[in-house]
This record gives sequence, structure tokens and C-alpha cells, in this order.
Amino acid sequence: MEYLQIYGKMLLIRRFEQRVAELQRAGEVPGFTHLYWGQEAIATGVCHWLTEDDYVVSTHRGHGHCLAKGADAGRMLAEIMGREDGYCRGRGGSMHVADFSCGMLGANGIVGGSLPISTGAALACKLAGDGKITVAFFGDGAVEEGVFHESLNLASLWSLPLLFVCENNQWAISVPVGRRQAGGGAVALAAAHGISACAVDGNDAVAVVEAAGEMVMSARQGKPGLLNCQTIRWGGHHSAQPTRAYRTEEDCTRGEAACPIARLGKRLVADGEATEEQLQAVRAEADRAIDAAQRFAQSSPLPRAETVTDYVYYEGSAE
Amino acid sequence: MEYLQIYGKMLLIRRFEQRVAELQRAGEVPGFTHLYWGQEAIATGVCHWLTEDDYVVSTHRGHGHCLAKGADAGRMLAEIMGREDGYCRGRGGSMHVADFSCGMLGANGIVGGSLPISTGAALACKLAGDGKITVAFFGDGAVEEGVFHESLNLASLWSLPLLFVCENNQWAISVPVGRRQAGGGAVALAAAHGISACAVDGNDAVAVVEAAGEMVMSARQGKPGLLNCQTIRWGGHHSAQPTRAYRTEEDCTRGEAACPIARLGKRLVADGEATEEQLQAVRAEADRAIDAAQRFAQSSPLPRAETVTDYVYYEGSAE
Amino acid sequence: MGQITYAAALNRALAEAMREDPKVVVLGEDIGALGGIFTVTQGLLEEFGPARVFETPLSEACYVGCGTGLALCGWRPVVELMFTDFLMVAMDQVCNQAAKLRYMTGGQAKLPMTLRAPIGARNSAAAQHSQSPQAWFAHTPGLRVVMPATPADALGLLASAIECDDPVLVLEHKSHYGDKGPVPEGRHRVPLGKAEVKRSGKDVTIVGCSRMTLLALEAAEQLAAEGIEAEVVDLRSLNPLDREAIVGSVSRTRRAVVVDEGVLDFGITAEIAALVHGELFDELLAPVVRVGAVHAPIPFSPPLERAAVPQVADIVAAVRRCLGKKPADI
Amino acid sequence: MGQITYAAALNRALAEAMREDPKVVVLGEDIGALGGIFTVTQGLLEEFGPARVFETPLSEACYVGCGTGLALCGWRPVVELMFTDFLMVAMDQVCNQAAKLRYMTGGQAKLPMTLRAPIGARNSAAAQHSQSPQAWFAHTPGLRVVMPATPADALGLLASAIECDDPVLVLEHKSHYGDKGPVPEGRHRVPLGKAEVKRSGKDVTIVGCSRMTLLALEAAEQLAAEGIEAEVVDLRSLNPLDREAIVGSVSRTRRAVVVDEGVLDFGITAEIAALVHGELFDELLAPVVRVGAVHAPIPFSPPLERAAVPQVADIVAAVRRCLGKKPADI
Ligand SMILES: Cc1ncc(C[n+]2csc(CCOP(=O)(O)OP(=O)(O)O)c2C)c(N)n1
Ligand SMILES: Cc1ncc(C[n+]2csc(CCOP(=O)(O)OP(=O)(O)O)c2C)c(N)n1
Ligand SMILES: [Mg+2]
Ligand SMILES: [Mg+2]
Repeated sequence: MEYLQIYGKMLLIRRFEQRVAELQRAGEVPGFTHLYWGQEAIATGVCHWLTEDDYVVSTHRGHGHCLAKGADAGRMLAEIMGREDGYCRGRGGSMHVADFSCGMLGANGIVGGSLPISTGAALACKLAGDGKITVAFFGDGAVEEGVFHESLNLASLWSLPLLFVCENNQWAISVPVGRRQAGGGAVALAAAHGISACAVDGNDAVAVVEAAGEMVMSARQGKPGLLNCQTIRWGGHHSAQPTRAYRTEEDCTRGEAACPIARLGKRLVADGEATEEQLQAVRAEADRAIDAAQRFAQSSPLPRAETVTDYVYYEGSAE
Repeated sequence: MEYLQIYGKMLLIRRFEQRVAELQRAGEVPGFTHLYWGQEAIATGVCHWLTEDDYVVSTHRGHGHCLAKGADAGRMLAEIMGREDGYCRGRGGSMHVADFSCGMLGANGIVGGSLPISTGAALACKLAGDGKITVAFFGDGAVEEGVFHESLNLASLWSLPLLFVCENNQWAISVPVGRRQAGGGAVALAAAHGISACAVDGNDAVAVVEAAGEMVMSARQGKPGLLNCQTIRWGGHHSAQPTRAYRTEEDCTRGEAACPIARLGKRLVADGEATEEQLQAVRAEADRAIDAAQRFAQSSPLPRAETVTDYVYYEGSAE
Repeated sequence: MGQITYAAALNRALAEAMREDPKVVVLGEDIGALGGIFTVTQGLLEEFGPARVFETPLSEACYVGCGTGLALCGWRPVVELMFTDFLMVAMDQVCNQAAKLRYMTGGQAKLPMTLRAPIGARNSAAAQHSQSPQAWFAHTPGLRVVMPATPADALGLLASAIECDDPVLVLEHKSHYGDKGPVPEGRHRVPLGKAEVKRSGKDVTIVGCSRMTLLALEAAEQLAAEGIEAEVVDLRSLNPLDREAIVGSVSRTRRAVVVDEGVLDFGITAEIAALVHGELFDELLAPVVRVGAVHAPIPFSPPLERAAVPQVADIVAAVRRCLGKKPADI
Repeated sequence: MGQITYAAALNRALAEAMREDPKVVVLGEDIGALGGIFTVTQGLLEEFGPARVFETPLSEACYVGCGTGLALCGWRPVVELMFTDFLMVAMDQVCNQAAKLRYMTGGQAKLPMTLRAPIGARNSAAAQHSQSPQAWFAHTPGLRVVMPATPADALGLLASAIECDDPVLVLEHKSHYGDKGPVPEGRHRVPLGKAEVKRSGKDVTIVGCSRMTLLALEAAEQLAAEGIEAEVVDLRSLNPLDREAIVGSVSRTRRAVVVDEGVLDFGITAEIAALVHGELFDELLAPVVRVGAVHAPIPFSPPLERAAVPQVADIVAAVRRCLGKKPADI
């Protein structure tokens, strides 16, 4: 039953991303979007263990984290379409979507930029002393930025209730991880900082759920951890980027073969935990939810130009 | 004989720093100086293996690196006293002293700031293809800055002929390393980046020379390394800082007991490699050299105010 | 009113805020046992303990970001940078993250973080410990910037900064920490965005902030001896900028000199001069005279350091020029 | 003259420099097989190989510093930042190290490094991929700053930047990469520090750079239809700033509008306005009118993004205001 819910959440993310891609092709989504499809098991498996009071920080590829943490698909889609009813009133867009009401402190356009912020959120959790934790999602590219290292050190030194989740999809735009990193990667670096770390198959929802469960529990006891999830970037770096310019055909299609959703679905049926009909119903439900989200987003107005300097400051206006 | 020279160089650094402290008390050295006394074995032992064509980059505590690399004590002292005949014509001072003619690319006022620069110097060595290397000296505090991590990764990834030398004197101003770093420190971090690393007693000149010899040789073959030298900061963080505010009496005096110069001297005599008289002669020579340096520096004029915007640009003046 | 130092005034603001509001915490390097290299955090660790006073590793980007995270989650962090120069290592966290988060989240984020950092060329600290880059931060929407010149303003502005729900950068001047001045005994607040006329005069307005306010006051003394009555407007805040106070003063004196310790080119004085010329085009009797640091990094050697940043004599000369007096006239 | 795109012109400058001088190397993210996300480094890896084209990890501070080290040791690195916004992560290496090293070493360091970075609000890239922070860099002694508006200037300025022995920041505009324009076939250099009058006119001078030059030219077209002849001065360089060209033009037209895509407050236009007012106090017929970005981060949603940065209509309106025409007059 639990895993059927997880299946449903993953599917919701998948359908959301598919819809974003469609709407983008139709010219309804401005800018670039970095789609999360194929990586759904990670956000879903980790957030499965979180409550509304826990915090997450995210990246440029943040739709999945947002939905998994409990954000509303309609308000998210409205944001991504630049509408006034979006979570950020159209100011943020795909790369800055946030929903503070569910503890989602924001996607981030700067690779690694949210990691220092996560240490502060985690320190807030620690000071509150009520077992809350913070999860920082980031890509393998962020491992190369200095703030990754600084944040690991701080988390380790202060025993922060902070779980680092690396989504190792092997690419940063057009450069594979082997041409960007020497050494042992995120796990080895975390270990060198005294942070317990482990790797998991990020395309296997069950494996992610299990590994994350342990690490979340440790984090709640003030033991920071790092989970390195192997996964695959299905498409181009962003939705409009032709990926085959620098990737082999095989690498481009390997993702679909390893699809975490199909994999979980098969396993549920094989284990007798769900029937094909139940999965079908979940899929239909996801479609309905995304249709509703689209209707909500499309009916929301664009922000008015005169409001361009609203929300810069808490107190008073720009001047 | 070799070690007698090393003894002489260490002594020159010691006497230089003592003179700087004296001159500073006398009001002849502006600003703050971070003295290298007590750490002489490291710069001397490492630079022993370098030629004029190799590069070094340094830190706020850079006098020792400069002298060990072959800079002239007179021009250095002139710089530290803000005189026109200083290496940097009085523009730089203690924290920015540099002597490009001997490959000393500069002290640095930003902790960690010279590490990225060292990767470029090392890449230049690699591109030249003639076996030149770069050595980056830095303190244990720099290990906490993100650029340390970024620089290790780049050195490892590109197989740069770069030797990282951490001078682990256990303090960053008033905070001991254990309150700043969790995990395994510089050696563990280097290893996680795939860089071979080892620790050495930085108060033992012979140990430093031997360990550095191997690592310099590896670096010349394109294998970056990290040498973590345990040492002791004798005085306050800078020459005017009362250190006993935050350090135990024992910690303050432990340095002199471990003095690398006295230790090497004793060993040379015990091993029959030098006589007490020879050491005495070396000491007298160092005193003479420092006296001459002081005369040179004191006879140099202060820069003229009208030249304040000289040397901003290579081509033309400020505008 | 007691006389206390600028550093003690800042310390008092911190201690009072921490006593009043348990959500106020401080972060920074060497702020514990040592009490900060300029003594501003002295006694805080003893009084409030390690769950309120966080001594950080040497990683400015991370601990500024840590402050941001704390602020997003309901705390009121006050983050000390040892020198303003080191903000460059944390620039992304200050200007790209903290300053923008409220806007980027459409008003969801509330970010009551105070950053404190010392500026100024003093005592041969050289190029990487002497900068006055206030123009960068004043050019960053989302970030409030204040620059106290006196102990009383240091207390009042820092107290207001901590209470402000936006990120505020308090640029303190290294030369001032040891300076004593009168400070009100009780509760004292200086509102963000309010300049102060620190001396009245009818012949010319000198606009400045931070240390330049003090030099302007000295210059005004000297000029008074020559019969020139200069008004000194201390900006105190750069964001919000008190445009009314500036324009108000110059509309009376009809002449203005603007002084700043930052590099002159594309610096603070340009904005003030452009404002005054724009608003008082028909009233001004002479072009605004700008005084700022030379086009160079701050040099180490004392005669060069002095030549690099404005001195009292430079302000006096600028006023004379503004009044149409050639050096030969005097 | 062939017509090529701005991106192709930059690419040509790089390829020609690399052919001419074996010391020219390029560094950056995704600049190899992909050819840079804006295609500027396309073909370089194929032609010059991996010992001249260095694809870096995601660590801007480190690879900018790597460029500095290379330059100190005799190479001529050209470093690509994917977006100017990411310079904030490398601010210390750019402004505290590279820009100051020559000065701090008393002239020992020679630092022929070129940094290339795209600015500008375009296509809803939002607050962290759309900034125009040129004012920060123009305020940094030791760092040259150029901002080409056209393919020919892109070629000529980048070529000059690479040949310059000082660090030069080339701020490219994201909107321009695909724009075609005439470019001389042979050797072409645009000297650093020389503005260009891109259109002559007698009634008012519009000063701008980068994309604002193009908008100013469009505005001038529209104004011409109303009988207003605007002169358009394209700064091209901010450091060195061609003060003579600016003052020269305005001394003829006696009216000036200054436009910039950066935030208005404490931005580029302030320096230009202050300069013009200071130099032409008695000649100016009206206050300089400044046009810049609003006081906010750059928003995502298209109508807000458009409202945030100057548009042609804003420049037209500013010129009218400068000519004393109320909106109602027109
Ligand atoms: C500091 C910084 N450098 C570069 C970029 C440009 N950039 C955006 S996403 C990206 C790749 C990131 O790779 P990774 O962290 O692995 O995430 P993925 O895209 O694979 O999910 C890059 C280089 C950026 N946004 N910020
Ligand atoms: C980026 C940065 N942060 C902080 C400082 C202030 N600071 C100067 S030296 C120093 C301590 C450095 O410790 P370490 O690297 O161990 O060198 P040591 O002084 O022990 O030789 C600090 C914090 C600085 N100069 N640069
Ligand atoms: Mg990736
Ligand atoms: Mg140390």
C-alpha cells in the first residue's frame, strides 16, 4: 500500500514533467526547464520519510523535489508558466519554485547554491530540538563546487540533522562526471569529512526508500549523512537541448530501459502487492491531477507589469 | 653539508622574523605581520628540492616561503617596511610580498586565495613540459575554504605537477583545528580526491626534506601530492596579538621546546655532520645577512604619494 | 549620556538584542573566546552560550548561507565577516541568494539576517583588507546597507538592522572601533533610511557616510575658520537612500560636495551627484564636486595609503573648488 | 563585409587569436564538444585539441584562479563563464586577486587574462541568470571592462582584449548571440576605451552600451519620425571609459539620456550623468535623464521581465522628457 502511494507520487512527477514539456513546446512555458523525469524514485523515496515540518532545498532540476515534498501541482505549474497564482507569483519560475508552506525552501539556479542554505535550515532544526531535519538535494555537478565541501564540514562539525542527497545522473550539461571529477566522488568526500555515506541505485524506488529510511532516522538523531543515488538523465540538460550532440544513442535510451516507475510497477504486481488494475487506476488519477493542474495554471492571469517591484522587501516597497 | 645549508636557511628565516618583530615594535613596520618563526623547517625542507624555475604560492604567513625560495632578505624587508625598493615597491607589504624573479608568485591576504592560482601555475608547468612544478603552501585554516576542495579536484583530474603543502599549526587565529574541522583533515580529503597524501612532523627538518623529496619527484612526473606538516605557531596570530588570551601556557611554550632549528643543529652535531663551531659560523652569517638587509631596507625611501596609481595596469596609466 | 566606543556600542546592540529576542543568534570567525578580532562580540559566548554564539570554520560562503537558512526558518542571525573584503568569497550567498530570495519566492521568504563587516583603509592592512565596496551592495536590490559613523549610530543602526525583516549589511569602519562618543543610555534606534544633518551650514553641503562624515566635520571646522559654513549630511543608510534629506540640504545651500572612501569611478558619489544635479538643475550654483578613492587597489605603504583615500585636506579643497575659489585665492 | 552572428564573431576572434599566438588557451564549462552553451567555442577543441581547450569542472572560483596562474606564468587564457551571474561564485578570484595582482606586486605581475561572460535579461532566465552587474566591475580598478553591442565590435573588442596585458572582462549580451551584422573580412581590432558614435544627431545624445545601444538606435529611428535627431554614443568600454567621446557629443547636443540594463540605483548611468553634469554644467539645457533596470531582481514571468529592464519605449519617453516634452505634448 505504501509502495502503491510511492508509485502514484512518482507517476505524478512523471506526468507533470511530460505536461511541462508539452506546454513548453506549445509556447506556454517561458525560459528553460530542467526536467526531473527518470529521477523520480529519488525525490519520492527520500521525501517518503519526511513530514511537512522537515525542510528540503533543491536545485535547477527541482520540480520533482517540490511535488514529492507535497507541493500542489497546480500552483507549481502556474509558477512554471509565469502566472500570478504560481507559488512565487510568477517571479521565480522553474528554477526558483518554492513552497514554504510545505517546507520546500526553493529550487536554485546556482549549482551548489542551496547547500550552505541547507546548513542553516538544519541548524534551525537542531535548535528547535524537535527531531526535524533538512534534506539537501543536489546533482553530481554540485560536488565540484567549493560550497559542497564547506557545507559537509559544517554539517559534520556541528552534528547537523542534515541529509545530503546527491542525484548522480553522470552528467553536468554536456560533460560526463569522469571528465569533471577525479577521486572517489561524493561518498568518499563525505567519508573524509566524517559523514556517513552510502550509494544506492537511484532507479530502484525500493532501494532508495530503504536506504533513505535509515539515513533520515540517523539525521533525526543529529547524525548527518550523504546518500549518493545513481541515476540517469533521460533528456537533454534542459527541455529544449538536443542531447544527442554529445551523448551516445545508447546512453540516451538507457534511461527508459531502467525506468524506475515501470520497475516499481512490475515489482508490485510480481509481489502481489498491487494488481495491474490498481496501477491503471493510479495512472488515471495522475492524469486527472495533471489535467486539473493545467486548468488551474492556464486560468491564472499573468502578473501585471506595475507589480514588478513588489516583494523585494518585507517592509515597505522598493523605496 | 646539505643539511648545514638547510640549517643556515632556517636560521636566516628565524633571524629575519625576529628582526621584523623588533622593527615592528620600534614602529618601523606598518600594519600586521604574521610571523613564520617555528615553522621554518617546512618552507626550507620543501624548497630545498625546487629550482628557480619552479613556482610557489603562499599565504598571509609568507616570509618563510619567500626566503626559502631564494628571495633577497633586503628587498623583502624593504617591502615589509613599505619602502620603494621593496619587491613590490611598498604596494604589497608583508601579506603580498612576491618575487617573480625566483618563481615566488606571492603571499596572499585571502585564506585559500592562492590555491586556485597555483592550479594555473601548475598547468603552465605541465604545458611547458619541462618538469617544472608548482608548490602551494597553505595553513590548516585554508582546508576549510571551498577553493581548497576545488583546487584538489582540478589537480587530480588534470594530473597537475602541483604539490600542496599544508602547514598544520593547529590554529586559525584563536580557534583550534578541532573546533573548525570534522573528519580526517587535509590528508583524508586529498585521498578522497585521488591525490596521494602523507603527514610528516613539520618540526623535523630531516623528515620534511625526505618526505618532500619524494613528493616533489612525483609531482615532476605529473602526480600531484599533498604533504601535511604538523607544526606549531609560536606566537600570536600576528606579531601584535597577545596569544595567551585563548591559548594555554603550555601550548604557548611547546613550540620553543620543539624548535626545528635547535633540533637540526643538535642532530648535525650528534651525527658528526657539523661541529658546534660550524653552526656558530652559520649563525653569525645569518646575523650579518639580516643586518645588511636592515641597512638596505632602512636606506630605501618611502614611495612618493604621487605614484599611488602607478602599476595598476600594464598598458597606460589608470585611464 | 555615557561615552562608549563604537565597538562597545555595537557590542551593546548585540547583547541587548540577544536578551530581548531569543531568536537572535550570532555567527562568525573568532567570535567566541576571542570576542571577534575587533572585540565586538566580547562576552556574548559567556552570557549566551554556544547555542546562541556560533564560531564558524573559515568558510564565508557557507556560514553566510547558514545565516540565510536560519533566517528562512524563523531565526534572526547576525553574521560577522572579519573584513568586508572577505564578502567576495561569499558574494553569491549575499547578492545572488539572500538578497533575492524574498523576491524569487514571490514574498514567501522572510529573511531577517544582519551581516556585519568592517571597511576602510587603515593601518596598512593593504589591498585585500582595506576595501570600501559599498557601491556594489547599494547596487543590489533586496539588500539594505547602512554605514554608521558614530558610536550612537552604530548602536542605533545595528539594533534597527537586527529588527528588520530584510537582509541588512552593516558596514562598520575599522578606524572607528576604538573611538568614543556619547550614546543614549536607554533604548536607542536609528531608523534605516534616515540621513542626519550632523552640522548645519548655509554655504555648501558636504554629503558623506561612515568615516567620511567625521572627516567632513573636521573639514567643516577648518572651513568655518575661513568663514565658510558647511552643512554636513551623514547618509547613514545607502539603501534605503534618504534622497529627501540630500536634496533638502542642497536646495538650501545650492552647492554640494560628495565624499566617499570607495573608489571614485562608478562609486557612491556618482549616484548622489547625479541625484542632486537631476533634482536641483536650476538651483545649483556650481557643479557637484566628488571626492573618492583613487583608481587603484589600496596600497600598503603609509604615504601611499594616505594618498589613496580622501583626507580632510581633500574635502577642504573640494569645498573651495565648489565655491569657485582657485587654490591661488586662498 | 560578410554578415555573421555575434557568436560567430566571438568565435572567429578566439580561433584567430589561437592560430596567431600559441600561448592563447581557453577554459570553461562545456566549451569542448558542445562548443559552449552559446556556441562561441565551437570547433576550437577540434582545431586546437585538449592542450589548448580546457573543459573545467563546475568550480568557477578555481578555474578563474587557474586562468590567473596561467597568465602570471606567460600564457594568455580566455576564460568563459557560462553566465555573468556565476562570477559571484568567483568574485574573490576576479576582483580581489586577478584585478589587484599587478598592483600588489608593484608591477611584477603581468596578467593577460580575458574573462568572457554573458549578461542580460532575456527569455525568462530569471533572477540568477539575467543580471547586468557591469557597475561592480567598472568600480574595480585593475580590471578592464568592455561590452560589445554588434558582431563587429564583438570581434574587435575580444581580439583587443586577448592582446591586452591586463585582465579584461568581456560582457557579452545573451540576446545578441544570434544577431547577424556586417564584420570586416580581415584583421579587425576595436581599441579598448574608445566609444563610437553609432548614429549622429544634433538634438540629444543617448549614451549606452551593449544591448541598450541597439535599443537606443531603434528609439532614435522612432524619434527621427517626430523630427528629433538623436545621437547615439555606444560606450563599448566601461574601463577605460571614453569620457571625451561622451562629453564631446553632449557638448554639441546639450542634452543627454543615459541608458543601461543594470539596476538604475548606483549603476553605470550615475557615473555618466555625474560626468556630464560636472563637465557641461553651463552648457546643458536640461538635466540628464537616466534609464535603467528597476529596483528588483530580474523576474521570471515575461510581462515582469519586460517591465524590469529598459525598452525602446522607455528610451523614447526619456528623450522626450529630456527635451522638455510632457507625455501630453505628444
Ligand atoms: C555556479 C554555477 N555554475 C554553472 C551553472 C550552469 N549549470 C546549470 S545546471 C549545470 C549542470 C549541473 O549538473 P548537476 O549538478 O549534475 O545537475 P543535473 O543538471 O545533472 O541535474 C550547470 C553547469 C550554474 N547554474 N551555476
Ligand atoms: C577568506 C578569508 N577568511 C578569513 C581571513 C582572516 N584570517 C587571516 S589568517 C586566518 C587564519 C588562517 O589560519 P591558517 O590557514 O591555519 O593559517 P595560520 O595563520 O595558522 O598560519 C584568518 C581566519 C582571511 N584572511 N581570508
Ligand atoms: Mg548531473
Ligand atoms: Mg593554522
